[in-house]
Amino acid sequence: MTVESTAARKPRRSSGAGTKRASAKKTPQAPDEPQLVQLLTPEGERVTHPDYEIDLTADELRGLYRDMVLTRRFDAEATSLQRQGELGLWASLLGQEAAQIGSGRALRDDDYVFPTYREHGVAWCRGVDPTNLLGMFRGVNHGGWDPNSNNFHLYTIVIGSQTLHATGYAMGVAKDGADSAVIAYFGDGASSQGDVAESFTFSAVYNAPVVFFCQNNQWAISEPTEKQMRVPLYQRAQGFGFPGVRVDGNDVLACLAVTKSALERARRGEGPTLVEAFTYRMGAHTTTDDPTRYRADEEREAWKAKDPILRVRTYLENQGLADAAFFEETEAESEALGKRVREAVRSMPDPDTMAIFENVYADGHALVDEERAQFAAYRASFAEEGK
Amino acid sequence: MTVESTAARKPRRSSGAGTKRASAKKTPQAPDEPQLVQLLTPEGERVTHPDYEIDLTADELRGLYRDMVLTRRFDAEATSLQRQGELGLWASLLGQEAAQIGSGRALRDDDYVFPTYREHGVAWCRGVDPTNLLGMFRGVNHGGWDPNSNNFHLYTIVIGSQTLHATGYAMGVAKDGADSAVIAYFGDGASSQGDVAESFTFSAVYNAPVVFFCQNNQWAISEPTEKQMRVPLYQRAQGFGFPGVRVDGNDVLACLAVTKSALERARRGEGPTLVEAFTYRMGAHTTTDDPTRYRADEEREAWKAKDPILRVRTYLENQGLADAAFFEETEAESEALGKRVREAVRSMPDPDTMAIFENVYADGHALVDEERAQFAAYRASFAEEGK
Amino acid sequence: MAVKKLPIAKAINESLRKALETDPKVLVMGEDVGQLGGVFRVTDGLFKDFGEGRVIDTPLAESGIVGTAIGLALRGYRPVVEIQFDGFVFPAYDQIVTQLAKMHARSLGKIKLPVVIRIPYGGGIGAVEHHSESPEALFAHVAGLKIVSPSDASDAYWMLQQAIQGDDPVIFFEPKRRYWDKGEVDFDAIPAPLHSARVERAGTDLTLVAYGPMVKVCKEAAAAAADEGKSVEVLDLRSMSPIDFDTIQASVEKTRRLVVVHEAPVFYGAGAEIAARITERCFYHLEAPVLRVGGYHAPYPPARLEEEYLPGLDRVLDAVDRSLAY
Amino acid sequence: MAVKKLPIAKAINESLRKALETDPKVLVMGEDVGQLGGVFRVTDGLFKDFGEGRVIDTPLAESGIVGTAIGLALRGYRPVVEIQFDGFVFPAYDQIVTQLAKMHARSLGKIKLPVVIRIPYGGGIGAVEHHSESPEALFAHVAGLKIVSPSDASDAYWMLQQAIQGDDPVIFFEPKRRYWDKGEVDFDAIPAPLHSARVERAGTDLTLVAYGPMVKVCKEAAAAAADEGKSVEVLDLRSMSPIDFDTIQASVEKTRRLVVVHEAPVFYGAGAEIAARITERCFYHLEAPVLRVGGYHAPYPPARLEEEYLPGLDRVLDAVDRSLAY
Ligand SMILES: Cc1ncc(C[n+]2csc(CCOP(=O)(O)OP(=O)(O)O)c2C)c(N)n1
Ligand SMILES: Cc1ncc(C[n+]2csc(CCOP(=O)(O)OP(=O)(O)O)c2C)c(N)n1
Ligand SMILES: [Mg+2]
Ligand SMILES: [Mg+2]
Repeated sequence: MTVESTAARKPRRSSGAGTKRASAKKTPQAPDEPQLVQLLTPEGERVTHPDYEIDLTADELRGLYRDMVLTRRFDAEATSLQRQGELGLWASLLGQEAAQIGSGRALRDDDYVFPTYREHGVAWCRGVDPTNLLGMFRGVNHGGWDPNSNNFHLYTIVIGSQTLHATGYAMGVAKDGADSAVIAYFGDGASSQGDVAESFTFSAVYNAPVVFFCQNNQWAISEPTEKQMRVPLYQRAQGFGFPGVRVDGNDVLACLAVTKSALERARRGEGPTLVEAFTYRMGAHTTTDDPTRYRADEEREAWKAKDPILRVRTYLENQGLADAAFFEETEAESEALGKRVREAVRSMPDPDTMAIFENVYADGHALVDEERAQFAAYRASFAEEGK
Repeated sequence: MTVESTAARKPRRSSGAGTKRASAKKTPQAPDEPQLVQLLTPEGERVTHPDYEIDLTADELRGLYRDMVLTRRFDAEATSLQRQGELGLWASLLGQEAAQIGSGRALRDDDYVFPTYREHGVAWCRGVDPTNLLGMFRGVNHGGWDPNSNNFHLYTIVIGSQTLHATGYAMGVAKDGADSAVIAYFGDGASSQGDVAESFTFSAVYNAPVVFFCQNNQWAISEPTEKQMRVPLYQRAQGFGFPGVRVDGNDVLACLAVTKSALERARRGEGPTLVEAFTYRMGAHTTTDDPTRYRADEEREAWKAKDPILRVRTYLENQGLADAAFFEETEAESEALGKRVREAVRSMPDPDTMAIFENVYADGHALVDEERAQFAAYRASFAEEGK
Repeated sequence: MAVKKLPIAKAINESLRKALETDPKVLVMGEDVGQLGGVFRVTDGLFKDFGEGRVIDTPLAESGIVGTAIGLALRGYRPVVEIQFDGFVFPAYDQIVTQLAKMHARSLGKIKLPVVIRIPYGGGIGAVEHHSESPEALFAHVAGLKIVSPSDASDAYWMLQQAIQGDDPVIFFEPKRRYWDKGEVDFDAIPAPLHSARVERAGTDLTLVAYGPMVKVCKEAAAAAADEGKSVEVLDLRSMSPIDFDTIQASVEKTRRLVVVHEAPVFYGAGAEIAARITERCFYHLEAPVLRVGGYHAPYPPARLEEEYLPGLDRVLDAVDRSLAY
Repeated sequence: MAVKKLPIAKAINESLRKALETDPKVLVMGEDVGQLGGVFRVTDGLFKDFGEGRVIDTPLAESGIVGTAIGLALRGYRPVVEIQFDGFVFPAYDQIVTQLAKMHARSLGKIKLPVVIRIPYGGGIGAVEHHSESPEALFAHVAGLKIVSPSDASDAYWMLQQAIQGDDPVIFFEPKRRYWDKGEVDFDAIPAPLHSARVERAGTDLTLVAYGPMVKVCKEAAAAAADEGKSVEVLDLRSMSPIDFDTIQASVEKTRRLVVVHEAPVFYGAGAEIAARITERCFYHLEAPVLRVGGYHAPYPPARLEEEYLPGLDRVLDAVDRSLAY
């Protein structure tokens, strides 16, 4: 079963909008209609695609595998740290490793990333220390890293907003005459937000070098994609004047190839591309969510068979590109990562109380100064009483 | 020259987005790509279109002509009343008569209209007394008619907002099991607003019986359509899962036929349609605008040759469907309308001052009551002083 | 039915159920309000019992939610909209302040828009950014809207009934950290007018005014003050627009001292309006300036700092002491 | 250059020109700001002289304008955004209050967003709906933003220079009905701090505080009062966030009476914040409650009623008399 055939959760309109319903193998494609791009099947079989080819060394392939394994391990650790009360909340990326590592590894250092709140795998690719991601979920800050150190913007919680920031940033890149590109992540639910449509308009009009990377994980909390759209999302792009492509989001090779191609298009000054990575949120929306209230186990099981990591492992093994030692090493490395993260979180200090008043303004504000002083005096009065 | 060929103000991308650049006669059309629908050429020649046919009696044809002439006359009167200081502002529809009368006459009484601030011709079709439209431009009210008397909502000034109201209303129509339809007017500039995209999403997801009627008059104040979009607007619809069609907005027959077809589609429960009426704003944006600052006279002249009224007159004359008496009568009628409007405006009373405090709430609000009383007392104190 | 003890969230659920049962024009709409029953389970069971025609899971777009609710109201429906969290109402701000608030006036009274917008608001639940804000002043400044917030289960039930029955748009702020606090709801009661304040505890030395989540804190503060021999009167404001100034005035004429408490930032907050107007009304009665306790002029801090940021018992008592010291 | 007499609109134009000349990172963006030079011609000539790379006509989408300005600022640019009219800022409200205002704090100071949002505001020009509003309180309540409004040409020039040079987001409210009022601009001056209030006219009996378009009305009122032997001090607030309470306090300690005047609705307006805080600071000095003169709790009325709606000379003098009568 292809990824696409599962996608058709309900019958779509058969009008000129041109949706396709079943396996690409069965339905002849209209010439201008993008296929679901796949380069590695769920069974670990390497297939080709006329528009998206990629030639990776064994090292690179193992690298992608390692990235995904470590990201999953980190994510699992965070989920368990939340259960232990060390984090207030966690938004798991389970199931979306290929979409994130594939797109993340397509980036150059000088490219810039605008994530949502779930791009832990992309953060990993950018070299953001995973423990830094945990600050906001623990409640010690609202964003614990310097965006400019790794060209990885802070997580954005208000849905869709970051797509406009990415577009503006990309407009600036073009103004500077740089050949960097920008990537904006968002979800299937986010596609309904006016801001996302406005970012499509601005990026099209200014021909901004930005890639819109939608992880369609089938759910926006409890709402399936039918509540957000009537036809597959990638098709939205062409109505704004730029190409859209749907890629198997559980196929790290395809995600890498498609994103790379879109980034290169941006660098060449040809403007934005929408990439829809067709994937699945294997876990709950966040640790406070209970998906049993709204979705069937069978759906999850069907997607389990398309696991993004397993297929790469099968491929590496079948092709003899990695030996047992490599898998053991990766396993050990991932255990070490888990341990490091656990320890780092447990020893993460609470912020200083006076931080409430810090960084509200860059150049200061009289009222903040006044309130800071009053608050300090108020706290000092308790300290005195306590004496 | 077709309408379409003029439209291509700058070279478009030739990618899969599928724009067409020149006359439909020259370029073979892809099967699923809507043509610019035209049924009456600028020269008054009746042509056919496979998807949109319409069979009108001589009476009906003369009626459309009369509607356009009277609407234009009313509009001219309003412009001159503004110059005389009787109105604070006027937004002229000059050049857009066919788009408005064609779409307006496609409606049934039980359909509901959500206009922008320029739909004077549609208001005319709905039976709204034209003098009622002038209240807000004179500054005596913000909307001088009862929307439910003619199923014609108040003018909406904040760009794009009304498309969501129309969508919600249409959702209600569907809930009621009625077979009415709803039409939302908006401009080319408005297409950039997030609200418009959200109305596309909501109407698609709920399959709401709404027609989105965009008058692409080429300009949003001083900004040409290239500042709002990269490919023709009608193409946007298919990315949201419903059809879009571009119609010659200066062809009243085509506008009527295309709108009727879209309304019927809505009634049949097939959901929304986007109609892009390709037309031109012959006048200034409003009476405060000075288009010489941003556009060339030649452009306006080229569009003058495509006048929506003239082509119908030519057709009526050539086909012998109307005699001199009819044209004289219409002329006289339009003079009478001008006179009536002039007199009505000049004798339009200023609102009572206390109206400031009226209708702020339906069920009242203590503060409004308090401020009303204080204000009344304050004014009374002057009256006393005056004694 | 008569009287039942319910958590606030359940009282709201019952009130929505009652409204859906009573009036076929009432709709419940928002993100995740259907199948899931809302992220706080406030709409739990309604989708099952009333179906997707009445309890509507919407696309993820707040402007679209409020804008289509306006359209539905124009068609004769009475939508009760849920905004998932306080910090997510702003994409809908334009539709709320320029359309929802003003359409009745714009139409010279021809159009009524009985839309209720429910917003779980305030902090104290250890959440990430945007999930703990108190934006009520940003709505109360706008004519055409009515702004209310219940503090207990009975008010949650009845005030929502009244809000839905009224013909004006109402922003209904729900104190999310009190969702699980239980209280008695008398389903046969005749409720007080929606926009009246209520004396929660009588006192003679000073008046505390609060609403929503801070009413509980103020009652605790009054109890603590009583132990020290100070008689503090506590008013539950209940409505931030309109404000029942008469009830506050009557109290202050008696106690001669007023402290206003809210979670929202003090600067340009509800406390400012109350202070200004009560000072005008009670100029010769006040023995001390009206003091305000509330949020600082800073974004709502990360969860580990919220206990220090939120006005708690000590900060309220500190203000009481400062006022009494005049 | 030295000193020139200019209308406010032209002073802003010169200030933008200067900023574009001085700093290559400064951008001007908004609807119709390019070719047309803005609907008020405030950006006249800039497109011609600096080109479309610096003076950017944007799509018709306010959230998009502010959202992309934030992105440009993240890339190191300093966008000066125009919102065409006060009533059209609300589609951008979410980007302003949740992103622009909070990103500096969210990033623990790593990110700076030097974005200036220019908004022609207020009434008095006989316009249709949404073109005459005064929404400043809706922004001043939000931490992370700075809110200012000049009342004359010199301030228009210099305050905009300062706003652009600062590293915080600033909402720059321009008194549109005063755009054509001329005043001297000294291009070599050393301007007062951006957030300081200024004594416009000294007096001893009562203090009038106003900003933007109402400063002129208050100065006229003070002159009229002087004819009746009342010595009224007029302060131009200039900044609504932060507010220079020290200067107001100093004045009120002298005059013992305060009236605050603005076009915006009184309810939850800037006057409330000033009244509350000054009453706290000057409790024993005030001989009368702080009085407020401003808009009513009603949508801005149609043009033919605006003269009655807007606070004018008579209403200001009425408040002066009421205050003095205490
Ligand atoms: C403006 C806004 N509205 C609502 C929310 C609450 N919320 C958080 S995540 C989410 C669903 C997002 O779905 P999607 O875009 O598909 O991303 P995913 O979580 O599946 O990665 C919602 C409704 C929010 N964060 N912002
Ligand atoms: C939200 C908003 N922003 C800006 C404006 C100011 N404005 C009024 S009309 C207009 C241009 C509208 O262009 P278009 O949608 O093409 O309609 P047209 O006027 O051409 O009929 C603008 C920018 C507004 N009314 N609302
Ligand atoms: Mg999703
Ligand atoms: Mg237009």
